[in-house]
Amino acid sequence: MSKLLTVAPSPHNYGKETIKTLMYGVIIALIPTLAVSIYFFGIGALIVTATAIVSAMLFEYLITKFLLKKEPTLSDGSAIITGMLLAFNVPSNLPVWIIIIGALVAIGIGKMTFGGLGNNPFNPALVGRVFLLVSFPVPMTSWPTPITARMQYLDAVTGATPLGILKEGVKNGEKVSALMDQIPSHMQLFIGNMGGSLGEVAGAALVLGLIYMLYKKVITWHIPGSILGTIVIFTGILWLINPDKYADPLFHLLTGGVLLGAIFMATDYVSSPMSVRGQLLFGVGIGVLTVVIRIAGAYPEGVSFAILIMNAFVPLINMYIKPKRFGEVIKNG
Amino acid sequence: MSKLKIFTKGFIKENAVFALFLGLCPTLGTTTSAINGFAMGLATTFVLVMSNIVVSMVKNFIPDKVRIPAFIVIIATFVTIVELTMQAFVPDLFEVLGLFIPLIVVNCIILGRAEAFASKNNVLDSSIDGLGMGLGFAMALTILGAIREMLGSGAIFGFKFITGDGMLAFVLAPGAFIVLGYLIAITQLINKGDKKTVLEVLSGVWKIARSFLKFLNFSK
Amino acid sequence: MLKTFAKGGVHPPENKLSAGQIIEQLSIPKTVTIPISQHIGAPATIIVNKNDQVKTGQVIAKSSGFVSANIHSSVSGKVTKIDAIPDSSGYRKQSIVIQVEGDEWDEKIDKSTQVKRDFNLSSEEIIQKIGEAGIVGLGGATFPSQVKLSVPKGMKAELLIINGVECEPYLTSDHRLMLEKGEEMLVGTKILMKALQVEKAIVGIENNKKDAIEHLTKLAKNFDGIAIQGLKVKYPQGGEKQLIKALTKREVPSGGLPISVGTVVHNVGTAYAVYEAVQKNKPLFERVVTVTGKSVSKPSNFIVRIGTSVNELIEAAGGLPDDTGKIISGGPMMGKALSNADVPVTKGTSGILIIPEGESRRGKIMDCIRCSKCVGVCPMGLEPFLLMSVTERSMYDRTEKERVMDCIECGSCSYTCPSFRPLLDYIRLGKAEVGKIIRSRKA
Amino acid sequence: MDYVIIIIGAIFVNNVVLAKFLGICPFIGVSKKVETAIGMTGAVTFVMVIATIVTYLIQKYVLVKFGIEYMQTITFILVIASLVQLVEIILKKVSPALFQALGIFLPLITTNCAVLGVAILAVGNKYDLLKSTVFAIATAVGFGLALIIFSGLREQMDLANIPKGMKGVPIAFVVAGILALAFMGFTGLA
Amino acid sequence: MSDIVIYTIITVSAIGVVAAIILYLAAQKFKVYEDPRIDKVEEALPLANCGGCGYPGCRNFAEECVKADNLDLLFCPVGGNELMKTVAAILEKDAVEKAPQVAVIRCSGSFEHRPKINNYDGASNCTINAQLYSGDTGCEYGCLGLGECVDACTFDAMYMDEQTGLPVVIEDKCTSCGDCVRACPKDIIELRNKGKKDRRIFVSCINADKGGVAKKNCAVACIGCTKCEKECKYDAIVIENFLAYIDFNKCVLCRKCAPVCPTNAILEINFPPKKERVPKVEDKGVLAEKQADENTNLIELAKKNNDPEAKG
Amino acid sequence: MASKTESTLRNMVLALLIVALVSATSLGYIYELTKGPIEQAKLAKKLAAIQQVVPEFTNNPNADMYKVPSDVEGDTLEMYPAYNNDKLVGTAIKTFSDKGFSKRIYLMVGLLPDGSIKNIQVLEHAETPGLGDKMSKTKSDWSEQFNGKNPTDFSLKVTKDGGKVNAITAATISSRAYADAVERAYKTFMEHGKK
Amino acid sequence: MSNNKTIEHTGIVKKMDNNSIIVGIIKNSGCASCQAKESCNVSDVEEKEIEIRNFENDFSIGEQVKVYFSESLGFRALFLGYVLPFLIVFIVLIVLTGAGADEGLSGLLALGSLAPYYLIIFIVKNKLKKTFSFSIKKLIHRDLFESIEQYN
Ligand SMILES: Cc1cc2nc3c(=O)[nH]c(=O)nc-3n(C[C@H](O)[C@H](O)[C@H](O)COP(=O)(O)O)c2cc1C
Ligand SMILES: Cc1cc2nc3c(=O)[nH]c(=O)nc-3n(C[C@H](O)[C@H](O)[C@H](O)COP(=O)(O)O)c2cc1C
Ligand SMILES: Cc1cc2nc3c(=O)[nH]c(=O)nc-3n(C[C@H](O)[C@H](O)[C@H](O)COP(=O)(O)O)c2cc1C
Ligand SMILES: Cc1cc2nc3c(=O)[nH]c(=O)nc-3n(C[C@H](O)[C@H](O)[C@H](O)CO)c2cc1C
Ligand code: SF4
Ligand code: SF4
Ligand code: SF4
Ligand code: SF4
Ligand code: FES
Repeated sequence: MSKLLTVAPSPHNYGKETIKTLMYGVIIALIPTLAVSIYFFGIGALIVTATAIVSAMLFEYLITKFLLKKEPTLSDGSAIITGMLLAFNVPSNLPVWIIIIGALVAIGIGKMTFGGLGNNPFNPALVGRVFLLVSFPVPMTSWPTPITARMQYLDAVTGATPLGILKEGVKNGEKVSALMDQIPSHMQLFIGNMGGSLGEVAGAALVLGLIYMLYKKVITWHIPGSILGTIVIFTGILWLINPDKYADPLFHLLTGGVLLGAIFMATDYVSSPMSVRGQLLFGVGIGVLTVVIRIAGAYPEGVSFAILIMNAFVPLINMYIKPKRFGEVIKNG
Repeated sequence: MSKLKIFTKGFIKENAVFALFLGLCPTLGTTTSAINGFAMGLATTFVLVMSNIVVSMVKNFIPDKVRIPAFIVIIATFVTIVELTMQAFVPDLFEVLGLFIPLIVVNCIILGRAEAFASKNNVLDSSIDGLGMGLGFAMALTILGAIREMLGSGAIFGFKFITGDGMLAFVLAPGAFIVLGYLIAITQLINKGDKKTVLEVLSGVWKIARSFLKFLNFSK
Repeated sequence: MLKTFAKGGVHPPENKLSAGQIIEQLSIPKTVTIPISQHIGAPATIIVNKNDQVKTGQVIAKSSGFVSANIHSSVSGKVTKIDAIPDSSGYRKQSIVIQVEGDEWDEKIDKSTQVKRDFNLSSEEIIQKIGEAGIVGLGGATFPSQVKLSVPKGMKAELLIINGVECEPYLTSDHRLMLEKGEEMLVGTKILMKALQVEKAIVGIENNKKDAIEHLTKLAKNFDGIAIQGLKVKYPQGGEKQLIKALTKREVPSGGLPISVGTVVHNVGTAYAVYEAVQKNKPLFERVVTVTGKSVSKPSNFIVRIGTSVNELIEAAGGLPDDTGKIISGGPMMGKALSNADVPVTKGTSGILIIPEGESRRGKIMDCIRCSKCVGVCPMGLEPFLLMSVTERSMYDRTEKERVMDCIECGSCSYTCPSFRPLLDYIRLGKAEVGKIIRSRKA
Repeated sequence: MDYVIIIIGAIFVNNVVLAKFLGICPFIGVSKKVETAIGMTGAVTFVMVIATIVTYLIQKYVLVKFGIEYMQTITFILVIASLVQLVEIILKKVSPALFQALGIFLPLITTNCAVLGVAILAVGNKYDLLKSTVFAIATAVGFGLALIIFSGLREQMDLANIPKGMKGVPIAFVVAGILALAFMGFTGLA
Repeated sequence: MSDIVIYTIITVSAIGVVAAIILYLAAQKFKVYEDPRIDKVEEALPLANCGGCGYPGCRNFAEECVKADNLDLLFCPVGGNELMKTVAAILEKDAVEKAPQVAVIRCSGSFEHRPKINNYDGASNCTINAQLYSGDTGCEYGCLGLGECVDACTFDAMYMDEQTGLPVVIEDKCTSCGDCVRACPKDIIELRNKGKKDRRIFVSCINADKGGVAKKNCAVACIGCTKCEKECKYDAIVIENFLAYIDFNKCVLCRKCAPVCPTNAILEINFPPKKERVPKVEDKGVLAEKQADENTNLIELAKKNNDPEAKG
Repeated sequence: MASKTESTLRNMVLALLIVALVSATSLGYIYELTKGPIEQAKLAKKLAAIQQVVPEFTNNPNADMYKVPSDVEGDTLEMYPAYNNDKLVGTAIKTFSDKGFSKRIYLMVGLLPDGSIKNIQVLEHAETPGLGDKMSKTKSDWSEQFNGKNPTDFSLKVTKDGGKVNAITAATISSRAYADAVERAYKTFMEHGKK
Repeated sequence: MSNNKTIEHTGIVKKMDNNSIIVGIIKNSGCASCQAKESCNVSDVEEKEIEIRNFENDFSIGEQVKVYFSESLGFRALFLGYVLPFLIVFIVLIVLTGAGADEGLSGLLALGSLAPYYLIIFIVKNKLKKTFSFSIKKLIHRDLFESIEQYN
């Protein structure tokens, strides 16, 4: 025999899914959202997304090469997702240098400090996003108005987000029904015609992405399902109790980053629990925290924080909520 | 151990903050700016030196078994002196450092150092040790403060070098933890004597920065 | 209505290339090499000497303990060598080499092909006959069958399960056996039922073998108490715990045996071997082996004498393809890769699979991305990623606590991992180390 | 309502560890295992409550009465240091078995910044006795919450491929930083 | 004296004394008497906490040293004899002298001498490989080359030589802690006396196959020809299972055996070269030192090997 | 260490007593020494703030301080009248607001006798650095917009709420609180404070 | 959710008699070899002795063993040692202040309520002794290495 046989422990059969196929699956699922946000926010969306992706990839490459001295891991696509999601979580008029700082924090602190893909306990894009939010509150909370601001970048016309209007209004004692007049209709919200981070507005496109990822088995329904379910139930109860003070559940679903967070950010494998029951609990936690922060906190929107906080609970969830073991029920019996 | 060695070991090898991980509360709590960190460091140094001196002076008269309470009293006395003096002469600073001044007492370092060093050595060694440890502590706090101030408000020792704000996160709690984390990583590398790795890391950072700048130029 | 087990499992491409190939008798080779340890348990004790003349079916090594099995000569001829010869693992194992001279069978064996349905033996007699015939589980574990049939005191078997699942991709030997020797197999099942003193038996067959299900359903009408049950295609349904779960909804408790839920599982091949042993006095010296692979020119199913070199099987199936990367004894999920093809077929060899170069290497191993896919597919509800990483760090206490010993080594986790982590490799290491710890604790 | 604000404030918004920087040493030092962290939380709660009550009484009935508030530091530290020891002595006397069980379960805690800090803060906030106690409890719970989350994270990171230089304490601080960042989401709750 | 001062004195004294009594009681109750010598011994120890001494950490070893009646059974391989002498001096006990040891690799089957007969494609871990099968060469006994020993060494005293595929011990760094010995599933590594002037002779092979088989699979295998056994005047060499073993306690380093070995399986380390001899298998220990000095890259390589990340 | 004191109970109590006595005595005296300076420092700070916000005066406003109950129950405002040669030139009012982002903020508001604002100083606040803390003069000149305005025509509400105060960007809450404190000072002064 | 979680410590057998073994626990956590151990007042640096009453194997003095203690028992100890007394103090405090008692008095009484509590503990001392029992196992090779790792 001229060629040598290969010997390895079983199994000798490998599935077709690889990190790459999964990551590119997510990227494909994100494309409709990108398209919609470019439609609404124009060049701003384009510049911000491109900057975020390029700088995230660049930092990942440089850090793996010069600091970790590992083989570059760029091709797996995870840095692209981090860049894209970071961009989707900021307003479309954010100056380039702030985005670069965000990407550096996301990749440098949020991901590579822990050893790169698979080792970070927190969602890198959110680490970057929240860091920016805390560090640069002014630019991070001025939201370009959709369509109007299409051809503008730094000088974009800004307005408030629906959640911002709601929070401010309720604080001043106005009724929700009155405030709703200042806010586009639910249908408009679903399409994405509202102020907000460039990727979070496009509800319809996000749902499309969800369907794609579920179909491709990139993710399962448990995390998004439990988050959205919890938010609907929680806000629904509040709404039934006092519709003057609390907005309806659909409003809460469609505004802010709930859909983006539930579909793309909470589902990040690395920072979410392993067992199905754990994932459900994780989702419930995110849902509850989101609503609590929205209703009672200083920030009008709480999804990012909720996900990060629940990321911190993931090890505990993994430790105490194990998958149901085969043969466990009749132990000793 | 030579006097010099006693003095210098507190700076890197046995730096209270970076190597021993002690006295972390004031380290994080008071370093919103270089000057605050420095002041806190000095206050601590004062208490450290004075209490070391006194402790090593009286150690022979204190029965072993009441050593700890006696030391606590001595240290707390000096802390109170610092408190009163600061209130009288630098009230603004006192307000900023606030709660952390009384906490000097607990600062694990002092108790620890008093136990570990002063009770065993002569007065001179003890005071040198206290000075070394204290200044090492002050150095750590100043460095941390300077970095946080630089990143957080674009200033150093109060001199602003950028217009506008810096990255607020560094002034707030998260930045304190993160910066300290990286500083400890660097000290650990140095302490392991792995000079090459340190150089590698630094040159790695430099290379990253350079490539990045190059990239920016290129993209322009 | 298709049943299946509840949790986990994967569905690799089935590739049952040789499903339509009738079982052929492979010609008797010139020499055979018969290892004395072809089963789980103590190796058998050699009872022949060099230069002895032996007949086909003659005992050449005797069971050496409770968990052990007789070994019979698979050919007639002269013992030329008794020595340690490398087996498929490369390690040397005691084996008996026999030079073939003719094919003279032991007198007691009934060589007729007539199906003999009636038997009139007591449970003990059956078990003894099975023991003498050296029958071991042919489903892969090669556990001496008479041990499984001797139900421990205080326990009672209620149900016999015949495992016709053949969930491994590529393999078709059980499938063909059910089609071609269905009646004999069912008689064997009846014998096993008698041995276990149970009234009921279920033959579980995956739905990708519809012809076998139909065929056996028809035949089973003539056999009281035997039911045929179709199952949804899902690997590792053939694992006995999964099969029991699928058929009875009972879960074998962690650390327990099937008998603790009142069942005993036997492979269809075993049932057939039992038929031959009891009705025809024919010990286990040949078995059905599938030779297959995408680039194999003639995927086939052969009846092969134990001890035949794998090389000869491959030749008979059209020779070794040029692009061979791996030769596997068994299926792609649980089989063993051979370091060379000059090793004998043993009682446990259910198939020879040839994998082309292009498919024989794993992908580049990356860090675990915690995608939890391995957790999702593990039929035992374990967390393979965790088992691997604690084993990697030699935290065996933790490995034990995470119930590494429950792993059935099905390989679903390694199969599914997008990071190509060698999960099962490490889990096996963990099992071995934890096993040692448990043993030393008992000692 | 006051109590709710005190509780939420001390647990989430102004978490002792993540926002107030108190008790960092045990936070970094005793957070390697979740079980220990849980135990630590129980013990800290007890110590903090007892210490707060005692220091409150001393502040009100001794220091203020005699006009020597400036002696706060020295008296508090002495009281707290001896109190913790006293509890241990009593425990050892009344039930050696219980003492042993606790000993193997937990490292002994003596004073740390958090205990003294809470005592001083409670006085500084001009709370009455009950509020001080509630404040102490909430602070301890906040401490425990941070500690338990953190120990979970650290246990998980023991199984990750953290780069060499960052292993151990450095990565712990980075995690604490991100945790603090996440906790900023609670800003404004109370 | 003003009131304030008086109040101060009274309160502080009162609280102070009460506290002192409590703390005193506490100290009395809790303080297990710790022999100050424990600290002293500990200070002298390398504090590597490697466990080579058989105790979980250096401190425990120190305690044990203080407790034990004599130091016969206690030995810190890292610090070696010198350290044990220091410890003995601190404790005023006698130290037993132990010959310094070093780890040696008893396999010379480099890629060149021992061809591969298949490719291993499993996890990069020697034990896993050994569990699966005998390895990717014909020799059932030889080194698998996956570096588990290198990973096990806490002193960075080993690296994998990429040219030969065998681990190399860096003599100066090796502390004879034995971690590698325990790690190797094939029992290839042995701790041997360092020998006078660090010179030593050993059979770098553990192949117990018959000569022909062994030779077929590896050019430098010991074939059990008994030539060395006959050559040795000191009965230091025994042959069992076609394999020679040199007892380092009996060997006097006369070097007679090495030249007679037909397969060059006997390695001589740190001897001055004999001129008349044909060049042998490169002496690994020496090679290691040479390379360690000249070419730090190798050390880096070893480090990389040590790094779980780098290996994936 | 030959002469180490032994650990007998008598020695111990004695040693501690001595340590405690020495420490207490010295602290007592140091306290006495620093007491004066501490109070002076506090006073100086207050006076400095007053000086900043009212026109030049000749009296001692601290001594002339009087308290006026505010609209918040139980809380009073301190009024420091500034007289220049017995003529009231302005009043510094220590006022507060609870509407801030975190904790109560204290301002020293200087009102001229007609109620128009002379100048304002922040005494105490705990607003977020970089956001709310821009209200203090050292951080930005945002607060200049109040100087010289008379609340009768300068509505002390942020523009968002229909007033005239331009809020600090992204810190409307702090701005509101600031305005609220100023308004409290103004109202109290107009209703009860004039003297 | 594994319900058989245990806390383990490595120790050395110090004393033995017919029905009990005293094991010295090698320092908690990593303290023994920590460079800051002397300066540290957080974790104890003292040796603990533990009495074990149920055991099967033979042990000899000086032998390294592993002491096991079930986690749930640990939590029970925690409850009795710290949580319950804290609750008592807190409840007494609430009741007394609620009843309008003077702060000083209620504070003192709340603290004082610990006295009867400890008295009760003292009375049920022997019962506790039975509850909080440790089990002991021989230290096997691998465990040894694992405990070393804990220190690194
Ligand atoms: C993952 C896994 C898959 C298996 N697949 C099959 C199979 O497809 N067919 C089969 O007969 N036995 C299979 N087995 C073996 C069975 O578990 C069981 O050992 C066998 O059916 C018992 O019968 P025997 O003793 O007659 O071999 C499998 C085992 C495992 C662990
Ligand atoms: C130590 C041992 C004892 C066993 N004892 C019995 C037994 O008493 N009864 C039984 O039915 N099977 C017994 N088995 C067989 C197993 O249940 C199982 O059928 C065998 O390991 C093959 O199953 P598999 O192919 O699914 O792995 C035993 C197995 C082992 C390893
Ligand atoms: C961490 C954090 C700190 C903040 N600090 C302040 C502050 O000090 N003052 C303030 O007015 N708003 C502060 N805010 C912002 C408010 O929550 C609120 O968003 C803002 O005041 C209203 O927005 P606007 O001023 O842009 O209308 C803070 C927000 C966060 C998240
Ligand atoms: C379903 C899915 C969701 C992801 N979501 C995120 C995300 O929210 N943020 C991010 O930085 N990376 C995300 N990634 C990419 C990658 O997992 C992430 O960068 C890792 O956390 C890096 O270790 C996602 C990947 C997948 C497959
Ligand atoms: S852990 Fe074991 S049982 Fe689970 S999937 Fe992996 S190999 Fe199969
Ligand atoms: S399938 Fe692989 S990558 Fe995913 S969790 Fe399991 S081991 Fe990790
Ligand atoms: S080479 Fe082996 S014996 Fe030497 S230090 Fe390394 S592990 Fe220890
Ligand atoms: S010597 Fe042993 S452990 Fe080291 S690489 Fe070779 S086989 Fe592996
Ligand atoms: S300095 Fe605060 S706990 Fe140590």
